[in-house]
Amino acid sequence: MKLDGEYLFNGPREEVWKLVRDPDVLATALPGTQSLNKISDTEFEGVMHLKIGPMAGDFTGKLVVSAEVPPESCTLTVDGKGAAGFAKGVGHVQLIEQADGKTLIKYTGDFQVGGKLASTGQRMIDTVSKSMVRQGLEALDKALQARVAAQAENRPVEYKPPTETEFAGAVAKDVAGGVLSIAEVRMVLYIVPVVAVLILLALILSRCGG
Amino acid sequence: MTNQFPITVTVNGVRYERTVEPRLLLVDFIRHELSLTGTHVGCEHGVCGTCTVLFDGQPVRSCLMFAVQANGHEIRTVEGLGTMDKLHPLQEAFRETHALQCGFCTPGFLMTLVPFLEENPKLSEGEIRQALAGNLCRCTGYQHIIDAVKLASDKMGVKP
Amino acid sequence: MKPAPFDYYAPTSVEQALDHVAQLGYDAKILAGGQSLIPTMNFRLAQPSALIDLNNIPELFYIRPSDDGGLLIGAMTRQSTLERDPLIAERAPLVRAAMPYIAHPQIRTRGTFGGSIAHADPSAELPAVTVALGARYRVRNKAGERWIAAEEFFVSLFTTLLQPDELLVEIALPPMPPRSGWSFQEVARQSGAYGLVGVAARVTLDDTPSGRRCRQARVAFLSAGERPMLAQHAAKTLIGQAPTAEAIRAAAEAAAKDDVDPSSDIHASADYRRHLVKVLAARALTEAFQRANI
Amino acid sequence: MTAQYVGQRITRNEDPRLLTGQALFVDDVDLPGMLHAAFLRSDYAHARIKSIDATAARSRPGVVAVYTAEDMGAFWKPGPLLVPAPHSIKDLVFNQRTQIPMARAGDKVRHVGEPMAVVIAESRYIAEDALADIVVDLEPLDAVVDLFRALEPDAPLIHDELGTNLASYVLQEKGNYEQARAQADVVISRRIVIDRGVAAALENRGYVVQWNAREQELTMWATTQAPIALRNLVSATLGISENQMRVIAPFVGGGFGPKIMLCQPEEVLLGWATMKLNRPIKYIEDRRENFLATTMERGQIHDVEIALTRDGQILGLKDVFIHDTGAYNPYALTVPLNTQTHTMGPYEIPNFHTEFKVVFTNKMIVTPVRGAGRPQGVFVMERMMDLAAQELGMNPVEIRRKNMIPADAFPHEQGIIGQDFAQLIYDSGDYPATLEKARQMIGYDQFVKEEQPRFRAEGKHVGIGVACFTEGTAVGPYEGARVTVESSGKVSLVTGVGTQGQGHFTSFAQIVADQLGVDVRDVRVVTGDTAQFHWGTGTFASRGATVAGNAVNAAAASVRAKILKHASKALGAPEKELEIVNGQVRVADIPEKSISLSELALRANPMRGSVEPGTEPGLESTQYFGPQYGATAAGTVAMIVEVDTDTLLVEVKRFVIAHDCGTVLNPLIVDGQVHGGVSMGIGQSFYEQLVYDENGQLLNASFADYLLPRSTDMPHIEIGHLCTPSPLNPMGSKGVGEAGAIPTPACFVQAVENALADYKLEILETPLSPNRLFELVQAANP
Repeated sequence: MKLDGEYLFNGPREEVWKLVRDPDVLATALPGTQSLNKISDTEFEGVMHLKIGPMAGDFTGKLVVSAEVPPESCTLTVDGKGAAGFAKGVGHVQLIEQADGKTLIKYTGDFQVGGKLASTGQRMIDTVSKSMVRQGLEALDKALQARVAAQAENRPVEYKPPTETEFAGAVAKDVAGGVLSIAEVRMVLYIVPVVAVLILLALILSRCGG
Repeated sequence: MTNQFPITVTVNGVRYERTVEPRLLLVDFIRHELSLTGTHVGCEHGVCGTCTVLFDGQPVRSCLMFAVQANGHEIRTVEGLGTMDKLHPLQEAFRETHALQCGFCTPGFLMTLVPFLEENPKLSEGEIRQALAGNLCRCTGYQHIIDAVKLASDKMGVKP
Repeated sequence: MKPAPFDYYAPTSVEQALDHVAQLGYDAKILAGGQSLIPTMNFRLAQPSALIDLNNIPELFYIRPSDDGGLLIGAMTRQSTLERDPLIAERAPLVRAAMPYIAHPQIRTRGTFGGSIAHADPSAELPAVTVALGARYRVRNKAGERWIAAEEFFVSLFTTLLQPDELLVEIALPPMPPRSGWSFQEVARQSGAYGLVGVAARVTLDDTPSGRRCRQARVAFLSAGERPMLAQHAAKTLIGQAPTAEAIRAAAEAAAKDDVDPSSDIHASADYRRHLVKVLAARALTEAFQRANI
Repeated sequence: MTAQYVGQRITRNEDPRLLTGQALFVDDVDLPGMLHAAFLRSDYAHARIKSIDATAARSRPGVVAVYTAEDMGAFWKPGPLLVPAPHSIKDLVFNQRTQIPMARAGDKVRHVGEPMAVVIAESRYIAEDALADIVVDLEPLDAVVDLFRALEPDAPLIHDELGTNLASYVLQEKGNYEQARAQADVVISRRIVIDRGVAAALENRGYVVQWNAREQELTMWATTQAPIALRNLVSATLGISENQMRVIAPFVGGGFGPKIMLCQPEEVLLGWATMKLNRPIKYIEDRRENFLATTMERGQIHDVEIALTRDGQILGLKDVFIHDTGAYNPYALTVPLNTQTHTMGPYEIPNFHTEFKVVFTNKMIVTPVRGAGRPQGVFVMERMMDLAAQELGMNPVEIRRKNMIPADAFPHEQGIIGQDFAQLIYDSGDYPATLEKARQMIGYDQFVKEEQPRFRAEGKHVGIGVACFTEGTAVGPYEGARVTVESSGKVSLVTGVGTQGQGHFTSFAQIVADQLGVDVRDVRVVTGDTAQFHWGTGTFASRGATVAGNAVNAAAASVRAKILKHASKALGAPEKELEIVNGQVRVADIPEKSISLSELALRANPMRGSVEPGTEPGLESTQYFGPQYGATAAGTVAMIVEVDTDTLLVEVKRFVIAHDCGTVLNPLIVDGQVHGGVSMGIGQSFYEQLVYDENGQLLNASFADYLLPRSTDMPHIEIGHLCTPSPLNPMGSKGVGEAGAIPTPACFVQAVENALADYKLEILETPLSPNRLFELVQAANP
């Protein structure tokens, strides 16, 4: 399964990069994360409980960051296994500085899904991926702005990992053009392109054809 | 908590009291707890109609309900229609028109059709095909089943 | 294909149900009709630790006329009841029209109005129908209740604004304004199969001396995005226009171009779905305007 | 003998049991202390197993045992070859690789759904819980899915030691195609693709096994089409003697081919496990497993070329195709050979070059499914006929009629080796008659001249198609039957074939009832129990009614002879003056002079003292029948379809089939067989297609995504019966079971093309779908 696209962030590339490579961000970025161990600067392993609609399940995921060219690009290899099946994927993220202090992110991914997910989840996989990446990237943009704002006032940004519902809900309201809610402020730090890809995988991993 | 629930279910007019685990599917309860094996299992995801039974008089997929949900309700299965020596008019019609081959899906068709025929005495072929659309048959191509429904509606006549 | 173990709760009142929901939170699932949830559990793609079964709560089963001439419908009202109910046929013909497209009779015997809404499957009929009708949902938690408009309720695939401590208890359908028409159209590969694309439309004409023009057009698509897609661009092109074939074609094209975001799966490519959106939008608007004109 | 029953529309003896839910299916078997099995199956299409750790699963409460390949020790062995390769074909290549019970550590899984472990527990629910406890460490490998990719030098190897993914190669030639081509006015070549589907019997596979330690006997209730063969092969695998094992195929919920597959992992493992645990075990496959782990069919790509004269005479045909056998090939060449031998169909083709390669892929094993290779051959041939008709501006009916084997040319040698490994010979038939009948039934000329133009004028896209086919049926080797008149006067009939809805309980009873002058309801038929009949092959290739039916006929005839012999003595009248009516043997002219069958049955079982030397007791006979070669049935289908060019949905408005299966035993049952075949054909035209991704994952393993035709998808089928009796068996019958499935996709595609004539489509594949039609229309009309 292919996944390509780009998105324009309202913030400087260095800030975006920090987000991408901030392990704390990663550690709290995955909804339902039960454990996330940093094996090395570029390797993470975790157990997650993932849920969308009626579908839910635990799975172990592994993320490897490679071919880093700070602050321009990196390659992400993701590998997840669960009772519902497995998913493997490679995603390439590229950050391109724009004239107006904005940053264009280009991402390309290639994923394979197996087990029950593949054999009964067809009807939704494409929708899920699109939806998650869109939500992830839109949230990231806000995360970025909030981070910039927080630094300006040099205060730490508080957050606690929100629930899937809060996450989705917040994004939705944002899409509907609403003002930032508590849930969104909590979210502020917590979506990055890596995460968009991981959540995408995670959710695919917990998908089915209900 | 002990994950067992006492239930009372009336099947084909007989009252059964059993204790079940909540996850026990209604069709497994009917087949294996009550030994009424005329109701068959075809897909366990609610698409084939083989496990259709009447729940409070209406057709349901018994693979998409839990036995515990049947507590206090009335169920009718194929065993509640005619007997081998005295077939229900619909069963007779199935036999006379050769509306069954392997016969595995047949009880599901019968239970779908019984309330349908009772509600709709006179039917067009289109209506019949629609009424059967929730039951899969791999042997007959449905043609003789449709003949059977027409014949049965004559046999059963107009409802009082 | 047997479900994993779970704890089972069968509240007999909404109050009790809300207590369970509040206690059990995330890992519990609400069991309404169960016609989507139970197959998922049989495949073991869903393994909720607990089920809260709403089937024993009489106060959730009803269809009532509302004072404004619309309808109030209890969340547990069966689809088979909607299909047969004279009030529905009279006051919400669009709901009635969509019923035969929902799976098969045996499924509609159990499937519920509220369950279909809360499940938020973008290929389901009732979410799109309620969006087209401008329905509102009454949602309760222990603290109280709130109303959510159908068009804001659906977030994405299987995701709604319902919070984990909340329960959808009622659907309110507004009355059909005078000179309104409706239509439901769906293309599925076979009877009862998931709609490749479907559309629910409700249009209202005004009565100006210059002849009847479109005052309002609410067109919602299923299987055309990650949620029921309300066609705003299509509506814009119609408002104030006479419902000519011309105007309808323009609206259908606008819908296909700007109002949907279809996905590809093994049954239909995004392109094919977009094409169907155009075809069905035109068919639905044509029929709806005809009905409005009578 | 009077034909009171044979040929009549007799309602079925088995129906009351089936209609009242009293018929026993395998899942209805319930034994004291019965355990339940669930299989851990591979999520990967291709992977090397490093280790399997079942410790946690074994310790789960309610789990009795968990077995992996390692536990099987010496019992672990690949399955037997079920059909030999036809070595009568010269230069044939055949690399045998049969399925294994479970992959051992270090070995590989080769398709999604291949078993890796089995859990045996107190309930199926617990067994499935325990599957999640098993930890498998494996190394995923690249999968081979594409048929051409399989043969590329750098393709991953499915059976490493083989050094290639080529399973077989076969070339057969009749005449000299190249010469024919040189003389042709028109040569047309195309690539044609036929995709995979499943049989989807509504009853999934299932087994109940019980080892009786005291008797040292193994009983297996199985959803099988071939109980005797299953008994023979599994007992051999388990190292017990055949008479220690009893296979019972009770009522079976549809077969359609895959239930002929034998020595499947589940069968061997369950038999082995019940002997080990000394407790009965039930395993019922679920629907998802049925998609992943029950054999399936179709899946060929043909590069075909036809050479004709300007006036539409076929000079030659060249067909080079590649056939997908999946991960293993226990059925050898049965399917592609059938394709090869049905490509020429009813046509006279002087020069025929047919060549195929069979490839291993990382998909489920391919074995026959209703049609068994025939639909592929017919689809290819009929497509080429249509293209030729277009090219030459001929009417599709005309070009077919012109090339048909005439009715006076039988028996007709086809010049290639057939599915029973001997020269393929068409025994009898009248092909032009079936074409003519179908043409008249559908009103072909009138439709084309009057109706179609009218529809076009209304902007409707309505099209017509006609397709002809032959069906090789009733192949050997043999079947047997035992007929006994009991002292009650009732008759018992036992045969070795299994039955899955074909009405054998009735059609066989009709034969016996006519021979013995008894009521058809008084003939009790037993099939599918190896304890009751020892010899036989199975129900497949549309052979049951003909091969077993003729054995039944022979046994009944020999019992009739015994009856007359005893009666003549008892009544003091010559045999030729006797007749059997309503269970009484009487002298034709003096009806009151009679004796009942029950009385004769008693006398035929002599008491002490009254035994004459050489007396064979009982009014009983066991006879066998094996045809010299298979009888060839034939027919023509025609259909009218309407295509909605906005939605690309297709409605079949009319469907007719003119069919010739020789002598018909029971028209009611034959009609049912035809209807069922057609519905599978409609499915494989527009609904049923297995979709694999490039990693060998099956993407539609449920009835929600794999669509079987429903009542609303099926047309009313009009059947025209023709009858040219087969000279190959005394009853003159031929098979009919697969007829409807064979020509239907070819006819459907032709009709759709015809409906969309103004779009200039050329459809070279099946199955279609609305989405695929949309793509084709877009491509043809950018």
